[in-house]
Amino acid sequence: MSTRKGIMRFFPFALLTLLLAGCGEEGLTALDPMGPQAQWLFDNMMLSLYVMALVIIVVFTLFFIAVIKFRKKPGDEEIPEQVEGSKTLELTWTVIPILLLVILAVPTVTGTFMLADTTPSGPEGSGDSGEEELDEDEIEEDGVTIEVTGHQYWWQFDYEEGFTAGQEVYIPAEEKVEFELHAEDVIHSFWVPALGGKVDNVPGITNNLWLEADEPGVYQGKCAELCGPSHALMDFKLIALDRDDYDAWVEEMSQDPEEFEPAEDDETMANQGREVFEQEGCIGCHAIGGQGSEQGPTLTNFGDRETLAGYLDPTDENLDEWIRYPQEVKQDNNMPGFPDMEDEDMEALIEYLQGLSVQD
Amino acid sequence: MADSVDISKGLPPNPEKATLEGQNKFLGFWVFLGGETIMFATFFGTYLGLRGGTADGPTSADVFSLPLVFIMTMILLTSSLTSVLAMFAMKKNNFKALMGWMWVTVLLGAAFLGLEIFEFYEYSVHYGLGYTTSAFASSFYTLVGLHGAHVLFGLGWITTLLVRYRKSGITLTNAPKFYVASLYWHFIDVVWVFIFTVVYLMGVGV
Amino acid sequence: MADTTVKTSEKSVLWDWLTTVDHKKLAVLYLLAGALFFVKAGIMALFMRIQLMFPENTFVTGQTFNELITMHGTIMLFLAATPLIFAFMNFVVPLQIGARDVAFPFVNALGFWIFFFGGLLLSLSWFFGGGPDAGWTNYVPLSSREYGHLGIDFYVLGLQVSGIGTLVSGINFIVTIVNMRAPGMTMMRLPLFCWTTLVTSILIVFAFTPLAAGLALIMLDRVFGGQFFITELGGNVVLWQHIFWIFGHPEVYILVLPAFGIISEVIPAFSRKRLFGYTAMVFATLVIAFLGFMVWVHHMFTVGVGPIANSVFAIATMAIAVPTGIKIFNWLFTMWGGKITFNTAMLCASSFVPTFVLGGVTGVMLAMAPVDHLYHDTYFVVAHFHYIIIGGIILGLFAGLFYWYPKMFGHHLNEKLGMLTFWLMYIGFHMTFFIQHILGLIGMPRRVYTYLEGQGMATMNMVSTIGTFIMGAAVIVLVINHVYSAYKSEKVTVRNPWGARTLEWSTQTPVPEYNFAQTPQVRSLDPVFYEKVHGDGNMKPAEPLDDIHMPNGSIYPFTIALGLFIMGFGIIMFNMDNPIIPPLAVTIIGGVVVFGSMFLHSIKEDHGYNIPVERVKEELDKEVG
Amino acid sequence: MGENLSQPFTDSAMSKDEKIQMEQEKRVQITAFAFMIFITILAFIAVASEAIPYGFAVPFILLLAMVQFFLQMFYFMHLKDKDHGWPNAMMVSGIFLSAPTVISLTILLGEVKF
Ligand code: HEA
Ligand code: HEA
Ligand code: HEC
Ligand code: CUA
Ligand SMILES: [Cu+2]
Repeated sequence: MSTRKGIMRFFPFALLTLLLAGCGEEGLTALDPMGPQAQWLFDNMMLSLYVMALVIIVVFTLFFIAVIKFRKKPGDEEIPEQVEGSKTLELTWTVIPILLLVILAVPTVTGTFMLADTTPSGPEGSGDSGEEELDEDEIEEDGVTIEVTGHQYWWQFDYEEGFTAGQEVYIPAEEKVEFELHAEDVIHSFWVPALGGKVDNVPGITNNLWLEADEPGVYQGKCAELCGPSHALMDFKLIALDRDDYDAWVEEMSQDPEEFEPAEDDETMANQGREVFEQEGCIGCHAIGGQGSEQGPTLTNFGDRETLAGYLDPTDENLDEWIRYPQEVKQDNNMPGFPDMEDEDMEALIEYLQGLSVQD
Repeated sequence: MADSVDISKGLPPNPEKATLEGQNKFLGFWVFLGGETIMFATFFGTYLGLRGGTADGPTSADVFSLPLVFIMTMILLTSSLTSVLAMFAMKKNNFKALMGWMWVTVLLGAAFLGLEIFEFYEYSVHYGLGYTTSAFASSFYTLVGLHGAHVLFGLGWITTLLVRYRKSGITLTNAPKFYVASLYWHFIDVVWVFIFTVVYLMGVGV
Repeated sequence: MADTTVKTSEKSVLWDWLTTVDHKKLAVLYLLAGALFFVKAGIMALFMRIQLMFPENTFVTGQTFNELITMHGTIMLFLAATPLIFAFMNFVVPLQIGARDVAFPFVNALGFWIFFFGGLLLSLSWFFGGGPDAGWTNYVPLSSREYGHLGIDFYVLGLQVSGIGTLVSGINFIVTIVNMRAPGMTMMRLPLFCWTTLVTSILIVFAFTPLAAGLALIMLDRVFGGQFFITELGGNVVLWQHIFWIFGHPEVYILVLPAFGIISEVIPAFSRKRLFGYTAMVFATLVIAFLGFMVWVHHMFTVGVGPIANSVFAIATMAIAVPTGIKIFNWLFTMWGGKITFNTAMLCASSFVPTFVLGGVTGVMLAMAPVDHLYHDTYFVVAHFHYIIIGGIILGLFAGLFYWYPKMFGHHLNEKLGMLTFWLMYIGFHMTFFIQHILGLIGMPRRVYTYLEGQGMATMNMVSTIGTFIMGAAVIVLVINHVYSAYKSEKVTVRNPWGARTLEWSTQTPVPEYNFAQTPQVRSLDPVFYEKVHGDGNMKPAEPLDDIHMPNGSIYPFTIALGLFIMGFGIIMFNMDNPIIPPLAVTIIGGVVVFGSMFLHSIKEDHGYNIPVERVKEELDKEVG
Repeated sequence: MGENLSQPFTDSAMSKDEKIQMEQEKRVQITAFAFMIFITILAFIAVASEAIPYGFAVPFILLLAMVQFFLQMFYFMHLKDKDHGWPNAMMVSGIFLSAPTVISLTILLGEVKF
């Protein structure tokens, strides 16, 4: 009995999962939620789907009976009874939908406020270890808040520790992390499908969003608001680390600028690359270790990037192509091309950029 | 079907609605005014939403001058009354009075418009509140200017009627036209009531 | 004063169509213009789908793709669906209420030409550096003077102009339905299509005016340096979104309510039953219209207006499911117990019901504000509205087309080809759009010109594109059908070929220019049916046979619209790099044409002409013979 | 029938009662006008005088504006008269829909979250 019930409960679920098996990529699809918010959204989507399935079944049943049963027989010219209406029936199909909607309205309201409360949780472990009770302030201090700024086709992430990251945002896993959303030029929308909903980055106003990843991993993010010709390519990565790894990463990223310069050894390619970087004016737009302008994404940890320009494999060839002809790779982006760069310089530059890493 | 009203005894008491054509004009115009309310509401909302956005430029309290606005208000309110009187004259088949009151309305309207232009000139030249100075400036000039454009259009409209029908007497064809024009004029006045309240009176205090 | 002689002088055909104020001819013009724009926007959709067929396809660039989606959405909604609906409203409404014409025939013509020239202005953008590219929603700052290019100006002024046309037509319909009804046609005897026309027109009056205001703001921003949307100078970009959706949400009901109306005519006609729950249907229409104005923030759940606002608007949105549900079940129960004939019109009308529900329920899913953070701006939304628009509006329009075609053109459309169109459309449409729900959920945002390999989206996009080709085939078959039927179909001479129930079927086919030789006396809902059962099968006249008074044609609607077009173009020229002619001059010329035409029209008192009773009699006799 | 549309009339078809009624109506209109002028002055005084705090003056003048609005609509524009059902319906809808428009444009711009 109970097993049958269980199967019945899971049947539509299983069917759907079966249907969607193979659909979508892990770390991207919202149908395979990887965090509490995504899970909540998924569950409530399923709830509404059940309600809708009910509505659809009723309507389709009535419809098919009607069109099959009440066809005109050939030669039958009799006029059917002219029914005006029916109070009972009409009341029925007014009241039942209202009840169904109430079922949906409750999570709608609670969920709205749940999403709006973006206070970061801080590491959960800290509650049990040693000190009995942490007061509110302290939790907040521990919690991570990251400022996200959308630019025409790239993402900037500013950490409270004072450093900046580009294109890839690192967060501690199993913690509610707060994002403060801004936009530099036009409206963008910050979305990590596997972890939760999207919220718009709107110029002139600040929005907040929280996300939490159940496990460390790489999650794909997308820009969800039309922002120009390369809107489709404005992807990013959200990388969740264990709290310890995260702290280490933060440490590395907050080092002094000098730490990011190649060793004082004139012979290395990287050192040559660094020179090219400064001479060609890259530094006028790109900062490394906080040094340089922020017109373009910071390249502090470029060597760790999963992607180049948000969506390409960060291979040497792609990087070469990108630096020479960025407009061909990503229409309308704001980086000028360097088509005439000497091959030698390019090689050094690439060597240097690929070596920019804060992870061992 | 068109003339359901008996016209043998003279001008019917409601000449503007004596023909189907008149009734259609009458209703059509009210429908149009219904739409205008929302359009003005949109501009009012825009102004209210942006009036704080002065961006280091002059604020409303810096520039608005109540005495001027008071005079403008009185002029426009009075012109509303004169157009009411014109309609009374029309119903009584008193063509001269109709023309006279309508001309007074036009004059008052022109005086109002003159003052408004003077006001805009003052603000932009003496206070440095240009159209592009700030979001507040843009939304202010747009809202009040749109109202001014309505006044201007009304003036042109009524003047055309007055000239076109200067000798015709009151007929079943032009009565609805005069009536509708006077409705329009009242509506302009109503909008101004909200402008002087929401824009000027609420603007000087902040 | 009035010109009482009959106009017998043969005017050239072209001049006749340019100056016509006859609602039936204007209906044909609307139909033609709407069909052309539909095919144009459909071909754009085809291009979009071809681009999305493979991952990282390079059929078009990102820029071109954005222009395609923007023009596709804009044209479909403003220049295809709206005029197609207006075509039926124009043709059917005066006939259904027993009137000789609309309340303002001149304004009716004006509405058409302004709409048409507005559409032309928008389409011109292709010749001046590309179409608008900020989506049909035209969000600032992407469309403001800093980030948007010249195409946006064409969008703004094209819509501004065509919007004026739509607005005046809306006013006209309201007055027509309120004032021009035949004796005995009370409001509660009004056919449902007229009710939905009335309510739609009211929505137009209240929705197109804020749009006009909003477009004016963008124009002032782009051409005259207004700071409404420049955040550094105190502007706010959310403002535009509010204004747009205050218009935009009612707009979708503007489109769907007349479709509801068509369905409410076709289903009773072919079920041979009166509409189930007429009164409830009327009130449901009113409630939908009213609620339609209270829900616009559901397009902005992720913009950040706050949790209370989101909750309130979410609940209001859900509430719309109730009156819509009432309609759905009333249609089902109209069929229930009837004697249904399945021809193309009925096939489209009946399958409208379940298909629309599929789109409606995803709408309610979207209305759950927190969960909408997941769906928003993904293909899930695209699937939602195409389900409603194609499964609803397009099917409704097809039903109306096949239903009223004999009355409009005097011959039937071919049924076999019609069925083929329907099935191709139906299959293609489900193939194209069902799968898009899933695409959205696995992380495909909308308005993306491409997607990457290895994200599991390739197959589904391919299926979707194949579906589009099938839909394209359906449209081609429909076009062939028109041509084929024009030559091969038998003439319809009977008044009521379907055995339908409303007044438009009580007059001659083809309809004479004065519609009714005698204004009918209406005694009930579904008057034609009523007279068949309770009377002698003919409508009782409300007046003796007499001379008929008709309005004269006029060229001024055309010239006023042309003037507006020139004016709009002049304003756009302000933003052009090297205009050959000074923009101000062009704008002023346009203004002179507009106001000059208006002036000329207003000083000429035109009381129309009379059709002598002999000719009316002659035409009546001809029908019998 | 078209002939008499452009014909002026020599006299009015108004009955005596109607004439008296109209004179009454005229008096009412003029009274309404006087009252409008009065409340307009009141509104200006409320704002101009230092004695009344801004926070109180604003709702007060908004109220006066509403009063004046209805006076204009009902008296000058005759909405109170019969056979104005449809105009009334249109205006009421217009005002009713204007309210959320103005309110949302004023406060729901994202700077403060509600
Ligand atoms: C004609 C067009 C049309 C129609 C009729 C509708 C009808 C509805 N729409 Fe849709 N919508 C669009 C066209 C339309 N929509 C478009 C074009 C967009 C995208 C705009 C853009 O961003 O470009 C959009 C977007 C859109 C959104 C925003 C999504 C987003 O961007 O995040 C939402 C959210 O709430 C929504 C909701 C609804 C709802 C609740 C209805 C309801 O009216 C549906 C009601 C119907 C039913 C529910 C079915 C019948 C009812 C029953 C059988 C009774 C029982 C049912 C229940 C109890 C559930 N729509
Ligand atoms: C009335 C409204 C309407 C209609 C009918 C359609 C019809 C179609 N739409 Fe449209 N669509 C919108 C309104 C509409 N759409 C809107 C508002 C948007 C949002 C825009 C935005 O984001 O800003 C949108 C967006 C939109 C997208 C999303 C784009 C994106 O976000 O990236 C897609 C993608 O698949 C799409 C596809 C289609 C398809 C395949 C059809 C098909 O049904 C089309 C079928 C027609 C044809 C295939 C043409 C057939 C003709 C021929 C083959 C030529 C024959 C010619 C002769 C014989 C002379 N539409
Ligand atoms: C005018 C400013 C500017 C200059 C100069 C510039 N860049 Fe960029 N760069 C950008 C911008 C903006 C982007 C982001 C483009 C995008 O993705 O939309 C970018 C992106 C990049 C990226 C990809 C970053 C990532 O994380 O994916 C690399 C690598 C890069 N630039 C290297 C260089 C090099 C090397 C030079 C000099 C030879 C250079 N840039 C010069 C503005 C500039
Ligand atoms: Cu940024 Cu789309
Ligand atoms: Cu909507």
